[in-house]
Amino acid sequence: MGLERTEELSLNMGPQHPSMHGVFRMVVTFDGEVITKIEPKVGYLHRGLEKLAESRTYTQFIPYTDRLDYLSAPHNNMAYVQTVEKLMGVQLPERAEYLRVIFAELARIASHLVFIASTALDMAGWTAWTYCFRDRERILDLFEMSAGSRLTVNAMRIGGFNRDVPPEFWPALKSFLDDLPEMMEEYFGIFYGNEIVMARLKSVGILPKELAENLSITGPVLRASGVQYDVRKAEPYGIYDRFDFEVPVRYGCDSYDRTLLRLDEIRESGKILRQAMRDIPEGPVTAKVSKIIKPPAGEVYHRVENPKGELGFYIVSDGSPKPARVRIRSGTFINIQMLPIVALGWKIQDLIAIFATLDAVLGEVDK
Amino acid sequence: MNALNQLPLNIAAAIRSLFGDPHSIWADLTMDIISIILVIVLIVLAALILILLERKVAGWTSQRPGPNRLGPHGWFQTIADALKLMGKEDVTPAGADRLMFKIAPMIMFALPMMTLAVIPYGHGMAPIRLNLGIVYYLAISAVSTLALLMAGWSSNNKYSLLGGMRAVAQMISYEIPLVFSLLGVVMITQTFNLSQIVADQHTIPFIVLQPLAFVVYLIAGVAEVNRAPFDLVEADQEVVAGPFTEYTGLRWGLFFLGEYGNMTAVAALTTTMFLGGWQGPAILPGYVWFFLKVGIIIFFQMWVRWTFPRIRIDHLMGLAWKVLLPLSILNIFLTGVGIYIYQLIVPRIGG
Amino acid sequence: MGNKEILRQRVEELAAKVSGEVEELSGVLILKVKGAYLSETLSAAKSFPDVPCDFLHDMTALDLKDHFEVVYQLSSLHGPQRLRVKGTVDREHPVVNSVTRLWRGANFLEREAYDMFGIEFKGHPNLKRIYLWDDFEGYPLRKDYVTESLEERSVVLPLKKGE
Amino acid sequence: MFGKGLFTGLGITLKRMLGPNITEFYPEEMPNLPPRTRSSMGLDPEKCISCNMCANACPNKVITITSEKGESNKKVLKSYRMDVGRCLFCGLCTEACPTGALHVTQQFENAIYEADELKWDMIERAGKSRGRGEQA
Repeated sequence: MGLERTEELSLNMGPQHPSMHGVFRMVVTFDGEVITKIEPKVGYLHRGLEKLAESRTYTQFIPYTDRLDYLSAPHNNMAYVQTVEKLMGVQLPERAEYLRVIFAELARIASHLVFIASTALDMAGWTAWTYCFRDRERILDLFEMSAGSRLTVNAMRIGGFNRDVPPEFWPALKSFLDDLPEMMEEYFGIFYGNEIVMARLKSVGILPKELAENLSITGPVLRASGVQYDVRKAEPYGIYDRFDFEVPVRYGCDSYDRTLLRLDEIRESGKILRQAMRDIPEGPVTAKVSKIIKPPAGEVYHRVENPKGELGFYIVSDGSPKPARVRIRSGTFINIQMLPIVALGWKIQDLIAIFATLDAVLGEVDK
Repeated sequence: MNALNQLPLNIAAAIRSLFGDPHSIWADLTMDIISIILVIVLIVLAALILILLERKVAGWTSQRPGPNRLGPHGWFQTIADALKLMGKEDVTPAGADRLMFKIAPMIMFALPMMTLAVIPYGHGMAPIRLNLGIVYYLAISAVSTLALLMAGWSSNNKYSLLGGMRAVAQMISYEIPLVFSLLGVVMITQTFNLSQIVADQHTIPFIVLQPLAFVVYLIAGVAEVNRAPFDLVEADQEVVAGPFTEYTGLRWGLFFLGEYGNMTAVAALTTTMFLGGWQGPAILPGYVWFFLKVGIIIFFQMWVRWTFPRIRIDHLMGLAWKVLLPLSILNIFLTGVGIYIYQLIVPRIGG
Repeated sequence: MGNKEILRQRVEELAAKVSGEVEELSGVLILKVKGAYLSETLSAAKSFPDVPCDFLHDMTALDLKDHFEVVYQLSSLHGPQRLRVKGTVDREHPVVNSVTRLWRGANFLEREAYDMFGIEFKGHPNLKRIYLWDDFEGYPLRKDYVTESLEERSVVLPLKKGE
Repeated sequence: MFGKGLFTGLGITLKRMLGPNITEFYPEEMPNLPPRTRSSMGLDPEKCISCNMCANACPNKVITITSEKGESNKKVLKSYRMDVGRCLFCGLCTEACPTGALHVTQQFENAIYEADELKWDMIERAGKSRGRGEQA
């Protein structure tokens, strides 16, 4: 009896599959349960945002950016309005800059909470999922009371904010920050510290540093591969150069480090929030901008550190009230390319875990 | 209290006395039919209560009240769900192996019926008294894997097939430590008869003498009923619902009933083997003690399910082969040494 | 000499070699070359001594009515250098060389540019539409692509009785 | 030690199991939404001056207004329709309104059965909500 060859099985996972984070689809070829080939397919949520932008005015496109990475809408708002402001040369009032940092870091915490929740859920850790969503709710409440919406926040305008946050925002933010360490302890206890989780994530899905750089990976996935690179430090936008925070980095390159790095980032965001809360001055929140926004002809590429990766906006203006071209460089769309390379040779369960640690949001992947 | 304790036996005697000869073939047949009906009622009742309890526990762990719409605190929720399942269309996928597809849920439902029939629920209250009770139980409970494989294979669905194959791989690894962990008890009692084992625990439950075997059996038992963290067969994040993916309506409901029945059966056997079965302080009737202990084991299983994430399949096999199996063999060895010392010393000191 | 000056010097040397133009717009150096020189330019930029622009940040295309421009945003994870390389491509036969051999991450980006603008990347391992379905007609981000009107788009099929 | 994490997890879930639950019992207890919540739009027809600024601010052409010249050459609102099926609920229209006639409301139960009901007649809705004694 010679070596028997088993027949390969190609399985279509998604767009309707319990762990595909929306409508991602991949055609996976298995040998037994071992993956031999992955073909990612995206585009089921493609709405043509870049084309839509060309027929909207600069202000009218802001609500659409909410729909990019819908788990951290303020970041998308911020990236977009900062690009337009750079194009026009607008100087923001101090309070608006601080508020932007507060919104962005709150959104980062909220997004990472969803990440922990969904990673736990992809490994059937149901209860950890509900705990993270319970705490994320408090951030969404903060967004709701100040901007009027929970998910598609639409908080920022070109030239600042449309209105100041209400006075009850500050005590709520403070109590959230006070509870944050306790919450993180709970997540650690129920998810990170669990031996099953460690066994499933440690040294699974290794993304070496060189490969990560070659694949243009950004964000926490890159930092978990041992590259200490964060746009907030490397090329500070807004007033991020005023804050004292660390850029967490881990050298394990595996799924567990990618997961743990998010917890580190929540801690650092808490630090930034405390400083911003302490330093925020009184004053107006809107700069003087004309009602009809008409940037001069030119082009600007601006990027921010989104919780999922770097979010870049490349806006070309021809001097008319509508942009000639808006290019969105979304982090996870590029990060997702690592999946067919990294997950080869692992099993289905590892594939699910590796995909979860990528933290893909299909709104951003499909634009 | 004694009257309450003996109530089921007295009822049985009363029914028998309706016949001219209490031990005629007709009397025996009637009693057996009544016992079978009682076991079926037990499974259905257990499933109705356990499904709700599961959802309540899931709710409580995540700070929710659980189902709370239908009836007081949502206690009628499962009945509504069962009615809904009955109203659903019965779909057989194209290209399915029809016969196997239809038989699989029935097998799954029949198994807990057969296993629960040999459990002693009280003093003299085993529906069927078998001298080889444990062997019978183990043989029958292993068949559930066959039902899962049949369902997975016949559904003509790749996810189902993967789930079915996982069931087989999982069974091979946990079944051996499961059997070995029960051997210690058998060595002490020198019998396979479950009623006799319970009677032998009159002074001390075997969990005290066999703590290692108890832990091994508890872990392997969770694996046997395919519950989290060992629910690889129906891991919905990976293989959608495993073998159950293509099932609808009442057939799916039968799988569900069978699953909860199996869970009850494993808990019942744990109670019988390690927790002293129906033995307990006389403040409550024996059968109440029995179900209380079963309830505690089941609650523990639920608590574990809603806390832990799912283990990876190769880790499960590693755990079963490299940890549980050596532990259960060690347990057999220790039990043997213990019995030897006991036999060596006790007669000399005149015990 | 600061990082910026070195970069400027390198870019100008490179521009002379590939007959490109250098300009600076809001603090970023832009190197404009012909489409045919793109892969040569990019591989040279990737291995600039001292200031390697070795991280492909983004790649996209612009429709400038009479021609296309393929835009590469280069940066580095180990320094502040940033460079924008633009290659002009003929509108009728938009073909450039793929850079997937330099950066594997360009894979999806080039597929997206192909999907949206119809620019063909020679040497790409799997040049297929990425967002839109395979038999989609036209390239949506070209300026001459006609979108359907709002009325056409918002037709709601009426609900049938018994549905 | 192996197993420590497992027991920590069990401890946390047990603690939460015995602790209070945090569910909001929604249909019985209505949520108390902050006044900025953009759940739906409300119109105050008397305040509206038919300037069409909301329609221009809308990114998605949701709003259509018709008006006619009344006495003393002032525009009088005739109809105000919103095609909510396309609405992003971004609130840009309410920000553009110079008189505060169009505002956000916290009425979030907007589910309907037929697609046609997505075309809101704002004047009619204003009358209805006034009939219910709510803030117009």
